Amino acid sequence: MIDKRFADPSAAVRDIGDGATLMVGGFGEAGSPVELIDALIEQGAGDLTVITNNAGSGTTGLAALIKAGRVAKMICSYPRSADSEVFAEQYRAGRIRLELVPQGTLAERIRTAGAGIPAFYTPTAVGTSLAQGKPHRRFDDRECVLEHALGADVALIKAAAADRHGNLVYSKTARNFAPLMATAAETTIAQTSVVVGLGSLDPEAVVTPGIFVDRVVLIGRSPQRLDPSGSETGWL
Amino acid sequence: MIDKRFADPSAAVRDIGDGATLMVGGFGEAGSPVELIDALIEQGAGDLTVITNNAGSGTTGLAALIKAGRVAKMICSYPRSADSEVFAEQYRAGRIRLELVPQGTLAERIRTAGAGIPAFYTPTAVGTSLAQGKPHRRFDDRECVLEHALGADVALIKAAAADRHGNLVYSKTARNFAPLMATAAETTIAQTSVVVGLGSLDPEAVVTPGIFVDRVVLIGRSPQRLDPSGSETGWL
Amino acid sequence: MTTRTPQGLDRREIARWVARDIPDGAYVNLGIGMPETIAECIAEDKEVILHTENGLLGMGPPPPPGEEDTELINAGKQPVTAAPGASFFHHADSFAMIRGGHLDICVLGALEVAANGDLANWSTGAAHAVPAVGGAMDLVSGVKAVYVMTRHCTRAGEPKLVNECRYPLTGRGVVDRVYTDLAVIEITPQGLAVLELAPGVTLADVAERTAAPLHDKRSTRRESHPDGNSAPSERSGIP
Amino acid sequence: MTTRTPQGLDRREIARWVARDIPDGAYVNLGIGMPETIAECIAEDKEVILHTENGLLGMGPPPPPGEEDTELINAGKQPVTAAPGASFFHHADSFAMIRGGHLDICVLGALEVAANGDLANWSTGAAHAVPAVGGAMDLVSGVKAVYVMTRHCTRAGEPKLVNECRYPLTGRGVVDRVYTDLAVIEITPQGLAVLELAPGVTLADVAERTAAPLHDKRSTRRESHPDGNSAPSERSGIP
Repeated sequence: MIDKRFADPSAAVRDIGDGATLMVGGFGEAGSPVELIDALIEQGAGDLTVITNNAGSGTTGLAALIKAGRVAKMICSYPRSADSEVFAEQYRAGRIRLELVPQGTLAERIRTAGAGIPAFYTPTAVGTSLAQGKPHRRFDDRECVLEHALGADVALIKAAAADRHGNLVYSKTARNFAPLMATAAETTIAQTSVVVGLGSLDPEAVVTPGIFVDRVVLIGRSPQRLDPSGSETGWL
Repeated sequence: MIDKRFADPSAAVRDIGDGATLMVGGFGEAGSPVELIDALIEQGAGDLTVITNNAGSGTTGLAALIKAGRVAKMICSYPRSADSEVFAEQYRAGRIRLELVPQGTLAERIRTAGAGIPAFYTPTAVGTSLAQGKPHRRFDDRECVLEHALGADVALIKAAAADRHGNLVYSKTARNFAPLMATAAETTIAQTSVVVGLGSLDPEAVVTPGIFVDRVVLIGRSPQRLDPSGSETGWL
Repeated sequence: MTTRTPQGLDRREIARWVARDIPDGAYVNLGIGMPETIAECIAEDKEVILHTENGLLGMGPPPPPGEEDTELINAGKQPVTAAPGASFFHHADSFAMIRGGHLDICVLGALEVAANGDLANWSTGAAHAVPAVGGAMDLVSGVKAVYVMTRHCTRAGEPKLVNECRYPLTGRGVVDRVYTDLAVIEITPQGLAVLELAPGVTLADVAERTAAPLHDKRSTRRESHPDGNSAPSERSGIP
Repeated sequence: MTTRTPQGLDRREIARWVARDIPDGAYVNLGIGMPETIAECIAEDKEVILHTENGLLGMGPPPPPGEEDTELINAGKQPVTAAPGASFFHHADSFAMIRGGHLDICVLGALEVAANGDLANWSTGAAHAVPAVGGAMDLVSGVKAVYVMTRHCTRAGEPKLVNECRYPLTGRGVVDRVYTDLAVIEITPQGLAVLELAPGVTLADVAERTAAPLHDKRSTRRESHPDGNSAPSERSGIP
């Protein structure tokens, strides 16, 4: 019997250790797994490396994790926010390191980590400071740079719906990096506000097959949200 | 106004020239664009390079194209069939060349061609004859081989439904290589038995966004299959 | 040399200029900031498909107030809608569209554009600034035609069109065309070439505010107007 | 040395042996041919998710006669069904699962297995044979545990377990365990090690039919039966 549901966010993030490398889904606030991050702040793990697109907005979620001093390094494409100075302050103070990666290269590095491809060549960033010091090679007269796969210990993502196998669907542009991160982390933890019975998700429309997901956490909904047509016996 | 619909298979394949490199979707018969291939046989183009997983079964479709002597070279993973000797006969007679590629490497080479990635490293096939003569490199103590992107002039694929923008969905395991090939060919031609009105496909469940598709051909159905709720004015 | 200050176009007029040159059926990515204005300037009789790199093809206009969805945003993190025929996808698929050369046009802002097409638009290189690149390097390396939409000069009056960029580069030799408040300028093997001038603006006005040599490639000497659909035919296709 | 011919297990009994060792909750790919039999031997109280590389996770049993769907097939191109919780995906995603190490076990057939774990199962190298590799090289390089299910000897009576493969390799040092009609054999740093014998089969029987040295790693000297759920605990997890 496969049942990946966890009782609450705290239980799902309990074993994340100091020094872990963490992927965090979301583009801005769309798809940000806020409740999982809040649980991680409470849990206390520090010295984290965080792979994500932005560096937090406002004062909750990732911004709060950074403000709490838990993040030693960020790997991201756009750590600038109109509504948050948290990352900028720590970065200027030298308390947080930054590896800046072009957004498409970041996405592909994560995807290849999940796909067992250790490195790939891309034309992106050739001739810029972000390609300096990396191996280059020409293909069909086009100069390219070698980029390496980027995996993580844990991925925290947000889905629109899940089943007990960990199959996931997403909501609109909240999908963004989540399906990639799910494949690239040793342990993938998905929060969702809807858990449906096995067989309720259309097999043609599942975006993340359950094989990539280890833990499913239902957020802020009561057990009656479970699809009655499914085979579920109720929420854990 | 974007309308990628073509009146019939003949019109859609008319400009495929001798010597073209062709991708053909399908795994066995599932997803095989038989009507497009039939139209291509009638059209007459020869000296083709065909990228596909198998090498035809039975006596129709790809097997018929090979039997007609139109294929100079196959790039595929499994050109053996219980129910067809067509490829084997031509191969043994030296009338057709074969580049054998492991199935996952074939899929990734096609995907990377569509994604603008000229080459990637993979552990697949290292230590075997299929990796001989290719550049090798170690990553984290794992020996890998460099594989190159594989694009084509034309892709012939089969979808379950389409709209006039070329958005596609597929049926079950008939999906296989089609979404990859759609991204990797200069001209992608999709046959389907259902064309729906724009907006009828669920944006969350579209598998191939229309940007990857150039021509949509409705096969064997009458115009009334067009979704009346859509904005279509009728079949071309 | 004249010392008068030409009026030039406002932001919306530049956007209309760009919109006029986007052909029917094009797949287009509009960068954050000024280029976002272009969307609402595209003529009703054209079907242009907008891509936003955070995972949507077929971006529609902003929703009416009160109907914003925090999970339906564009790359600038502003609420948008999904047009009929839209599709959602993840970031690797989105950048496969970009890097793989499937988009026809992207329009980006700029700090500087050099006469050889080099673009600097992601960092001033200032010591304490937080660097942020987003998808700009992917867009310039992958999209078929890269257009820049920018004021011709900085607020301090410094030319943005230069012989060589001083700021960190986004890409080398990547820009095809620049739309400013003063002119439409093409990057050619010979350098910057003026295709068109804003109403009331002279070639001398532009040359004076450009820190690189300018060629004159105007197909007619008449000044054209951004409202017209009178783009010379050799410029109506995608380069 | 004895000259008697041990009976050994039939195809279905070997399949039951493999099925017994697949843990509840495992993600498994079953190769074309003999390994396909394993699916129907998995105990009812286990939930094992079957992957077929042509784009289905959650493969169910064959459909009833007359309900076959030509667009719902497995890698052997036989009609199958989709179990509750199944998902369909394209080939690049399917092989991301394989190459990326997300599958727990694959079970493949073999022409030869060497004492160092080398596997040959795709080509006899014969001049006029049509070579066909399919997904075998991807599976052996990516799946966490690679099991082989095969007759111990060829039809001509030649050992398939050898010191060195003569046929073209599918992968080097990739096999973890071999299930034959005579024994369960593990590939160890010291070479082939017998974990278990089929009923009525002796270590000598196996050694006689194996062209490489054999170690004895049976945890109990009692012969075990493929029907039992009595696998020693150190073997019940995924290596």
